[in-house]
Amino acid sequence: MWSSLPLFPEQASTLAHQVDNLYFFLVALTAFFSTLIAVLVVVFAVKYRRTHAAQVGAPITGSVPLELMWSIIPFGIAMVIFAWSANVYFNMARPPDESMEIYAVGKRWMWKFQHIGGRREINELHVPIGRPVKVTMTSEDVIHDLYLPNFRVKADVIPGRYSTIWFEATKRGEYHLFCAEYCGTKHSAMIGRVVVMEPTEYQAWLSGGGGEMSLAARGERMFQELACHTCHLPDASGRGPSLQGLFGSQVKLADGRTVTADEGYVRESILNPQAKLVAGYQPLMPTFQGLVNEEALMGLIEYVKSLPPAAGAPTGTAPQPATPQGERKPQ
Amino acid sequence: MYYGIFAALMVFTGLTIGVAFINLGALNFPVAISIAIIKATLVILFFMHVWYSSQLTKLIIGTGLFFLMVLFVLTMSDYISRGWSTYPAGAGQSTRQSESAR
Amino acid sequence: MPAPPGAVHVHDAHAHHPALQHQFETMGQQLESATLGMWLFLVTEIMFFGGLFMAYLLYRVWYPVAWAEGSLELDILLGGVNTVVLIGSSLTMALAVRAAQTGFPRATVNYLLVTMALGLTFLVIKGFEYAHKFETGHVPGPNFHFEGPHAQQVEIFLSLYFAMTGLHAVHMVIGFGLLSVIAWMAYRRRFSPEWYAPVEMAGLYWHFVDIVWIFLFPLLYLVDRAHHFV
Amino acid sequence: MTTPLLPREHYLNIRYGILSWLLTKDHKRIALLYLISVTAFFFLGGFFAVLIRLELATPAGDMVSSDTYNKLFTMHGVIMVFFFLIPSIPAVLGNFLIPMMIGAKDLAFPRLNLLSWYIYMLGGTFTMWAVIVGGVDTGWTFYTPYSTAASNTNVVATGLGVFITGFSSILTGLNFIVTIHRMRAPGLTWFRLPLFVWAHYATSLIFILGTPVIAITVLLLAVERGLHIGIFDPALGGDPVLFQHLFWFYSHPAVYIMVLPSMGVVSEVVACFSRKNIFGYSFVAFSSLAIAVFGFLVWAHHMFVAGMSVYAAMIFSFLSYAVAIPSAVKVFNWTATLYKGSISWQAPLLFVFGFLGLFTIGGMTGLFLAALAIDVHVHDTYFIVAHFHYIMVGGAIMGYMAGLHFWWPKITGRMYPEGWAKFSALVIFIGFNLTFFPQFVLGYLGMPRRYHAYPEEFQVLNVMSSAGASILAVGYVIPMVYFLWSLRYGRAAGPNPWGATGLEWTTQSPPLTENFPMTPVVTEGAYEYSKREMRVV
Repeated sequence: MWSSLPLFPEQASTLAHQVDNLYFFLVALTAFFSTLIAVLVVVFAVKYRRTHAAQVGAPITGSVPLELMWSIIPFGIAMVIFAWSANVYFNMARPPDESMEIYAVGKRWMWKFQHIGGRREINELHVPIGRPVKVTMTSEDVIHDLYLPNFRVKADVIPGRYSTIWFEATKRGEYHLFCAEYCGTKHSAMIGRVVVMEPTEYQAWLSGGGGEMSLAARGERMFQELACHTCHLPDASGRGPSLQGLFGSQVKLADGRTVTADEGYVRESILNPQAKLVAGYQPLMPTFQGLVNEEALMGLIEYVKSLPPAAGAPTGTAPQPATPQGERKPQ
Repeated sequence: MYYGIFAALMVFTGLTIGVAFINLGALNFPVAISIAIIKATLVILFFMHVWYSSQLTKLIIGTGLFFLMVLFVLTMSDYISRGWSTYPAGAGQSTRQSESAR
Repeated sequence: MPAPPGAVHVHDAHAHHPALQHQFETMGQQLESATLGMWLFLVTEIMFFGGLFMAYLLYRVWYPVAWAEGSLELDILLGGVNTVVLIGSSLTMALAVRAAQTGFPRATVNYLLVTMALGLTFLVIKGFEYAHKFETGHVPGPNFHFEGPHAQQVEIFLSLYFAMTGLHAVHMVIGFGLLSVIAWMAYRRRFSPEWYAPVEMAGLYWHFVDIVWIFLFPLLYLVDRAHHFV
Repeated sequence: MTTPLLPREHYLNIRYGILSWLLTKDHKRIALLYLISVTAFFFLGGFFAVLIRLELATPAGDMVSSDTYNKLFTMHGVIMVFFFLIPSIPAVLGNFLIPMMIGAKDLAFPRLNLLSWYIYMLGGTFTMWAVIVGGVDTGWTFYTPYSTAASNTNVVATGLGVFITGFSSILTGLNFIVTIHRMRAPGLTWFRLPLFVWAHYATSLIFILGTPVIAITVLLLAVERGLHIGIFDPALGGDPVLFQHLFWFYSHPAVYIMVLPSMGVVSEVVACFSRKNIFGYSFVAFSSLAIAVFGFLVWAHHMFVAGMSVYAAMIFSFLSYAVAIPSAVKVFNWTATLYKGSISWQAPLLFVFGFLGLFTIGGMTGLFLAALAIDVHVHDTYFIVAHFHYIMVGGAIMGYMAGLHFWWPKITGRMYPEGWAKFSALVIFIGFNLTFFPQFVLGYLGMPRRYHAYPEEFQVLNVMSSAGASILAVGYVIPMVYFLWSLRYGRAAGPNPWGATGLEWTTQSPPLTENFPMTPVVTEGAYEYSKREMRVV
């Protein structure tokens, strides 16, 4: 019986114990204060119960020192919790530079994952132990939420933009993968599993996909098919800006602003090219909305990421060395 | 007195239209808003008699405007800081600067 | 403290004003309650429009260029005329309140009628603007049509334009109805210097609607017009 | 002590006939109209809750289809939040008591008060119509773009229902604020006001400042869905997260709309049944205002995983801790009030004891959710569900039950059966904990909310929860029965059965239409029990 009554989820990532330590602290705190109030209420209620009908209470109206005490002490405790939790949260929000990337698309009602090496899977996510994994996600329809309870991470998956989670699995096994943001009829069926493998197993699994092209290669093929390459020449002589070394660099826009070329920027520039027009170029590029889906966009982004900086920095962009945005890995 | 206020409102209306055709760069928006606030203040104080009203009325208007600002400022605090880097000082410095330059 | 010390019984306690409602002790208390209630209502109106202004603020920060393109689509002449008309109606409304307060019922009626006429003018002009938008296909929705590189964001701009001016126009219509009743009551000589609260309340409402327009006009029609083609 | 008799003439028997109720301007009769309507909505919402718990007794989605299940939890949420919790204490007890507590004949705007009931009913009709013609499945949060683009249920009708009902709240809040400012009896200064009135003043501020924002947001949602105007539409470059900001700007303070009035009830009941001055009156009073004000600064803690900026999340987390302090201050003050009191174990006090325990747990688990790192894990899981039920059911409804029992003699002139009331307090407390405590564990284990089917390892805890829900349901039916019974068979209560201070107890029960034979004059603070010679009349 008790074996079927779980009380605590398995810890399977490096973040899990950080979250759980704070959780245990708060549980202890809650137990302490709830017991304190309960005991006081019961003791007072019994000890000072009315013994004859005309009895009245003592003429006490309050005490400023007590009020200050029970305002300041809780506030102090609250600040400890705040600082502690903000610290852990910061760790959650910041993927390590050497993270391995995986792309995810949420769609009613399934999860589609793409590995950089080219393997694709649905409602299953294979990851290796001991390697930080960053999942870049978007949605094709409504808001979803990728939730990996045993890793203690989740983030909303929002149409029209990218959000990320990262984790480093620590334990072999299969874990739950949930959609945590209500998304309609089969919300509760939009689930799957995360399979955590030894790195060697993972490598074997990666190559077992039947010779799929890498994500960047798929992106490159798309780049050719959509004739992007006719304007975006590698040497900045085309009608569109060169994409060499673009990713992670600072881009000067026609309206004077400067933006960082991150995933969201590349995505927006394909779907809505004039939203952030690069300085020195004409608004000639048509929109590719409807021509590329979210998965193909991720291939294109991965392709753009894979382009090395050309010799002699191209116009408008200044490649940024060692920028944290360019978590390109030598894979 | 009402006619005087009306005249002032007309002057400011003319002003705001005129300014709209002059390129002040980033200043156009603040100028337009400031003129609108001045006009609204005139209407509130004189047409709506708040100048002569009780402290309570003023407090209520102040409360309303305060919470309107809470709505604007706290919501925008999210949007403005979305692009900010989460990396420690140094590594993400350039990103942060470019964001604040927007 | 049912009434502030200053507002001691104007009337003999036995000779209640006919407009004094049973729950109040004095006319002063009643008028103060009405004023307080009206201001609280206007605060809710501020927050009501506040949600729209919040959306406006966000998208203006995000899409300044589309905002400039969108505002060029609006007719600055009609918008300007409407601004003058509406501020004029605020003036006549203020004069109507003063006439009621000082006991000139005929002037009250006349000023109210002018206010209503100006309000109607505003709505008619607004109607022409809307009609023009329908003709050019600048109405957000499946049939939205806009030539330009930022068509989608301009659609958001025009959505907000319709939402904000539409909500404002609804308030104008309600105000018009309110003023019709007040004018009728004034015509029947229902108000006196002792009791003109409804005129004053309608006035506060009308001025508030005017203030909303004072913000809508520059934000929608004027903003960033100057540096569209930099 | 002689057995009191009902007074010959009171607000209930002064006029008869359906029209005398539907056209009444008496705040007490309007309160009863509200009482009947919110009770109906409560049992309807409760019925949906029972169906939800029945479905969740087994892991597979086998009792109803997933579409039906989605509609069930949506309608449970919409009805309970907008049509029961928000109007419950303010519109029933507040309406009935505020004029009496401040020695007034009525609210400042009686016609507006009646109008707000009609608006409430109109909004309710819209929502009920949406339920009858097929329901709505967006969740009570109406998140875009699901609600605007994907759902094919009656979102617009429900949205309009919520929109309309919002105006009812606004008018009630406006009425209360004006009444409290302008209608107090001679001598009743601000710091002599009962804390129930302070709590309602704070609540009304939220009504006034918050409700319009949800109104415009839901209206925009309906317009976006109906007329394809794009404000939150990501396909146009709009931001669905903006909807969440605007939604929670109201809907977080709305939590305080539910619990603040309940705190007001607790203050009255604790003082009365320990016959003692409330400990730290001004701290309790100002903490109500502080909760109302800070409550507006914390809304985005509902959005920590919604794609918000990391820095904004930290600001909102910090501010969320600030709002926890005034709540803690209140709990400590109520507990301290019991110290050296003359404590009488009557049913209203038992409900308040339940409130104190459950609200403490609910409040403390709020600290988990304000903690960014833990919120990431438990957001949108059953942990959240358990937390807000501890606040809304364990807090708000416990307080509502305490208040109903406490003032039932004043409202009807008759006593409820004390033994049954104590029994139901116990049943509700046990049933509640059995229902919702397992959900904390479920949530931390990772069971997401709004799941029609769930993995098998969660079943034991879910069965416990469903079993608790059936006990809880019985706990709510018992008072319904004995309250109705007491209307006819209850012993006549007399003007002041509890020996309570407060102006409402100085007049007959049930009161006259204009409450007091002559305007009372106040000479002392609200809870001068210890100065009194106790005489129960």
